[in-house]
Amino acid sequence: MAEKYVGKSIKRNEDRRLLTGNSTFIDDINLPGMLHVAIKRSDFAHAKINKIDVEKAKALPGVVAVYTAEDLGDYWRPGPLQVPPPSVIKGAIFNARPLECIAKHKIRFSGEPVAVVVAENRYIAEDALDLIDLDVEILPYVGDLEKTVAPDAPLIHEDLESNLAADVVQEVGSWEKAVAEADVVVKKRLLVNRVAGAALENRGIVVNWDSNLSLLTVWATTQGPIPMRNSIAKYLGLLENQVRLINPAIGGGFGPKIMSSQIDDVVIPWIAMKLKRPVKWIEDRRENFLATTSERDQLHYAEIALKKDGTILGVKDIFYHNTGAYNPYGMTVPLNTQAHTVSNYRVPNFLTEIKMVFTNQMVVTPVRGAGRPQGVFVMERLLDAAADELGMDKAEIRRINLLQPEDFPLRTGIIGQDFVEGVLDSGNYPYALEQTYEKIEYEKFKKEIQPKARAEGKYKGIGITMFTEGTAVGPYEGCKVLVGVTGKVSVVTAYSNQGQGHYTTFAQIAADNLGVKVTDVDVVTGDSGQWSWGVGAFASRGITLVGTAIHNASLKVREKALNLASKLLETPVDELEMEDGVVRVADMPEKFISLGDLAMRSNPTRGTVEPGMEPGLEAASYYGPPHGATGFGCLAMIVDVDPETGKIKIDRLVVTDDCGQPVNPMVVDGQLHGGLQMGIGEAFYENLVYDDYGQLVTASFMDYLFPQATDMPDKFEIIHSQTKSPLNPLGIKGVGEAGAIAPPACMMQAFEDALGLKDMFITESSINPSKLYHYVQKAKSA
Amino acid sequence: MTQKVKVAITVNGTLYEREVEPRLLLSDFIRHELGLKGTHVGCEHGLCGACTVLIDGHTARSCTLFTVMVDGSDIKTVESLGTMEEMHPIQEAFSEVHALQCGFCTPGFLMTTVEFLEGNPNPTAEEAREAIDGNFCRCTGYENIVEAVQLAAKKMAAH
Amino acid sequence: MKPAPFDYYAPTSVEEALDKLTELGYSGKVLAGGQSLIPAMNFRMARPTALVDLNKVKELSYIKPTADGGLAIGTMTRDSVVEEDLLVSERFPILVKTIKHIAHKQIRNRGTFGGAIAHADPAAQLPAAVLLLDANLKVLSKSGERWVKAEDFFIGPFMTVLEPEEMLAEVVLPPMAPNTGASYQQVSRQKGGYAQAAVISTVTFDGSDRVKEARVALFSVGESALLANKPNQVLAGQVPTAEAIEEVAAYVAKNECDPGTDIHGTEEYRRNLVHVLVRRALTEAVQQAKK
Amino acid sequence: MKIEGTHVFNGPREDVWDMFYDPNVLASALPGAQKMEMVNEDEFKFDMNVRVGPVSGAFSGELQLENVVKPDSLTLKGGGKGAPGFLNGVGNIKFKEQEDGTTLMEYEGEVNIGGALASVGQRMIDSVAKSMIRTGFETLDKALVARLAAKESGSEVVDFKAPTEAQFAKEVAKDMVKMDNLSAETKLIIYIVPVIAVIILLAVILNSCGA
Repeated sequence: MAEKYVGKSIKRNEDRRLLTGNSTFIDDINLPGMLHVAIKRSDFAHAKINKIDVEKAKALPGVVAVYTAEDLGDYWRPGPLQVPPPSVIKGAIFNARPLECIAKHKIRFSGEPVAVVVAENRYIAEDALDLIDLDVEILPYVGDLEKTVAPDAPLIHEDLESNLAADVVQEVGSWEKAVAEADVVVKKRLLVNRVAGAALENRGIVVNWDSNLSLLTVWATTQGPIPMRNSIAKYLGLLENQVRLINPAIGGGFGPKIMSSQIDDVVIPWIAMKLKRPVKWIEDRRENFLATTSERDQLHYAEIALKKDGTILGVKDIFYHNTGAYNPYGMTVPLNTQAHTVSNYRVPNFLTEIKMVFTNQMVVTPVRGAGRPQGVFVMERLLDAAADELGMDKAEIRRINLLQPEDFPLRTGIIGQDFVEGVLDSGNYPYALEQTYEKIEYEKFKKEIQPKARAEGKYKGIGITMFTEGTAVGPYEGCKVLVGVTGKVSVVTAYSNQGQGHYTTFAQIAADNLGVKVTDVDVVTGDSGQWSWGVGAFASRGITLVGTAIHNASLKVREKALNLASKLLETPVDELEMEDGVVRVADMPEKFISLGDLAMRSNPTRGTVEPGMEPGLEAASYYGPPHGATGFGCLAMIVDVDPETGKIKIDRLVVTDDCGQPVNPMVVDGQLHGGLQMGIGEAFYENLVYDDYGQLVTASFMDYLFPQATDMPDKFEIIHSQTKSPLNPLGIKGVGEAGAIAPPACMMQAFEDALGLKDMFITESSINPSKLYHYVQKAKSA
Repeated sequence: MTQKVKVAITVNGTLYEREVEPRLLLSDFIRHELGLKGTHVGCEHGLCGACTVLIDGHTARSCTLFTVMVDGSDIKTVESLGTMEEMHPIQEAFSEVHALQCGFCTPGFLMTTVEFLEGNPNPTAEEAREAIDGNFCRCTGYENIVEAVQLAAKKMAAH
Repeated sequence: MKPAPFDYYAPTSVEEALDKLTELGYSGKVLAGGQSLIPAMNFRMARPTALVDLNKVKELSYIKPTADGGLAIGTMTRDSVVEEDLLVSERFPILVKTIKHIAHKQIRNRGTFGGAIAHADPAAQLPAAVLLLDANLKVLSKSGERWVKAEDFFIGPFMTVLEPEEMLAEVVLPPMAPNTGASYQQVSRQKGGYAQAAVISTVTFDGSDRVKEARVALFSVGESALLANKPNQVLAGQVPTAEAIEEVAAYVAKNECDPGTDIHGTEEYRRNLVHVLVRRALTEAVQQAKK
Repeated sequence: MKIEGTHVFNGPREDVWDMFYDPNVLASALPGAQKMEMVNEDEFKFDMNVRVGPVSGAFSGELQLENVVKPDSLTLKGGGKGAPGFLNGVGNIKFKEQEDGTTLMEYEGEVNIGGALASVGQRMIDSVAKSMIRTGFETLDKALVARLAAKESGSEVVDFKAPTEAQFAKEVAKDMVKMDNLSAETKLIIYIVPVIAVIILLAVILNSCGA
């Protein structure tokens, strides 16, 4: 029996081309006669446009064209609304205001596009930006999450009565009842900061219009190639097959690259058709900070009701969610927050309300974590506050409230981002807690290490937090698997890859079912010319949805190959085995036929294909789960704090994660590493900050602090727990966002533990040495 | 009339003589004038390190240099290391321990590692971590890159 | 993020360079390592009309011992060359330590010693280092040379006494006195990042257990790098007790720096840092000197 | 950003107020001003070419003057726009006579800075603003001393230099002398500008450099 690949750590198929500079990223695409675009962006956060004077810019040698919203004529229109509102939730209010690709009448955030310059090269295009004169009437800026919905607040969308973008209430049980029965109710006002996806590669698009073939070829860094292809086709009045959308190699996504209603996606294809020349736009880093979407930014009024013994009776969480100037991505993020708030614990009564508000800031759409970290931050902080109140140990209060293995599957009663009621499919939360607790030597730390360190004047603290990660939501993904005449296997999907290792993990699944070497499986992602059905890379769903589709499709191909071989070898199927690239008769090694020959024979040039037989060793398959598969874990950290300077060091980090059956454990670890890095970044380094006038003051890596190697712990100590998902044949769950969820909650708990000040409680998900210093001063003076 | 300046620059062993605008960034010269796309651009203000190349044997950010400033220099980019068929030991090491994911930042890390290992052929994990501190990676959390740098050192010693 | 156009000149000699600078006057600007200027130009914040590139003026790049045991460093000497120079590490170990805190290697390989001083960034290491080491700066113009003491050179953020037709040509470091210990203390949010506060200090003993001179340079906490006076006033001629050092540190934090509040830290926090770092710096320098 | 502060001028209020009418004073404190023209009695346009350290930029702007109560107080509204960004500000200035014969100047203003100036230039704003305001007042003090001395001796006002960019000061002085036809308010504004707006403008431009 040949070795199986699924479950094994193997080197990635894609590494060689990436390591040798042979991958083609968006800016590596150069076409003859290609023009270059630069975008004029508003410096103002909120303003009425009087006039945009582009004449000087047009006159600059090398400038081919300059366009404003006026020049787009009827082509200018808001939208598309990428994600619809959750109609299934009773009483939900949602005021849809999709993105305006380019500002026409008014400007709603600083960085919003107002004009597009097309020139012979990027340098000239940027010279022309300086020559565009934007005449506006400045309007008052609205940025505060609470004040923006005050009755007297200036309106961002004048046709609405207020800046309320959405309001969704969900309740399980009765919060009132919980309070009535409670011994204690703890209340906290908790702030979650705003972070950028900050992929190392910025966004970009290259478009070529072939008027002879009536074929528009689009290379784009999108995480959702098919929806973007469809929206471009609709906008330009083309058929789907007249638009070929190709993902080049993509230098990281992390969420924001899912957006496909921004100026580049909508206007640049139009320009390429209008000018009949290839057009390229490459976003620069400042633009990426100013105008590519980002996430988090919530304000929570949270309460938890408990019995004296620490048993949770209920949780209430009313929160403001900043959606920025528009809400093109529906309610994905705040619904994820609602779905993840209590999900590790037995909480009989849970009341949660989203108040989504418009502000004069860049639009909010998912960034790795996508609402989950907010919910987990709120719940874990509430538990810490409750533990302090009740004089309980932080691990203990979690232990006694965790869901137990027999509770699964569990209907949560909360509608999630996929518009279905959440079901926790499987899990073993106590295992995750205890494994982590043991590995980090929680008790030893508390009893020996911490006191000893303190005696030496060192301030060390421990934090331990739980998290769940709802993954692998619908609607569906699909693929096509083909055994080629060379015997090599082709797997084609429209899923988008940004470094997750799909060229290897997808290949591992196909290779196992078809008995070929993993290096003989070629994976194509994100090319609508080769496979044109799919949704996109979000919600940690790739390996589960596409992987399952590949599993099913490759089994169909296997069956076809065996049936054909059975005829050709005149042997019943159950006496055949398929491995090493051939189908052979069991215990008759010399009697075999190679997959390549079978593929050739599967498309006969004469004779007839019998009824019931399909030509070709090819099959397509789709997979759509009824609901998501929920991963989970426990994160613990030991930190060292210098109370004089607020400087910190992470001495140890232990995480137990359960993503069901790992396809490639090495890749799973890689996903956890990256997620943890972003979570640590959010907690102590990264922060998008707007000033009192709506100016983003962190639009460079000078002020937006990207986590560096020396900011990370020496080792991410990972424990794998495996609770297979009952939802799919391989038992897989996603893991892409797991690492990014718990670090803020875990680190704040650890800082407090290190400093050991009775009245110190950190109420924000992101702090820095200065803030830490002030928390200490405040607690000391209290 | 835009000023053009004659430059003669050796890149990966080949001498290129070109006339360039004084403001042309070295990163754009390498990528778009010479078509060596392995050098990537991530921030254009000298912080992320994706555009790191070797100039006369020393690492530098090619996005914060004008091409004219390195006239007469000898430049090495990622293309000067291994090929698809035969990778450089550093590249092998990065693949073996999964030190890259999207791979966009990777060429910068590789060039930084080349210079570092020349000065320190047998680094500790701590030294390796400090050496790569000036290169940003969003995917890996750096742990595997630190390991790769140490593994590369062993491989090169064995060569 | 592409720079605006500019006129470019690449002189190969100091004489040529000075001619150009004189001719260009205020429209001219010296291009040294470019590691601060070019990012500013890529953001189109800096738009010099003309650049005089000194990278081809080889005669400006050198490290020479001076007869008295000090050093003369040419303005175009790369930071990493100074960092790795044996003579520098032998005569001014504190300078090596200081340079290691400048950004990262890739930047130090291009950044120049004189460039950083002439740029006069209040958050930069080298202006503070030349203040601490009481350096003499050689300033050239067509009309000849003049020497400026480091403490007279910086007049504000990014502002020096250099006139447009002048260039900083050489930095001369007088020898370190015997029985001198030194310390570098910095708190920045990340390694290689801008300091929230930083202190470089030297303490020289008179051969006995008494301090001859205590020098403390601060940066990132005022309009420019600055020298604190109190440490020497209090410690000179005294046995440097922990109490005395603590008193000095508190005084400097309160009266001899002027940090501001920004998104990374408040004034109160950064004054506290000065207090802590001055204490740590003097304490370490004293211990070192005693060795 | 908000700015506020006080400064004590070592002289009587009328002299302080009058001082602002002197183009030489202006010249020394408004480096880079290229032209300042009156649109109407209380509205003015200015062009200036700011260059400090490695950073430079051309700015054009407008200023409005409101409720001038000579020699007591006035309000300034103004804004500048240039390729690196924009600036809008409001400033209130009060002059108070003190018993010891000195004059207390109270100023408070709010300035909204936008564009690249704000988005990538945060790092330096504080130290530069402080430095600019400090040097601005140092200049003023020198000016006042010179003027009072001259008044005493009935001699010519001695020309003095700003602490930095002296060359500029001279050049601007020439332009300014040509502005005698301007109203007193114009000159008043022209001077107050550096103290409130231009100082901040410089500050912000300045703080943008370096990486």
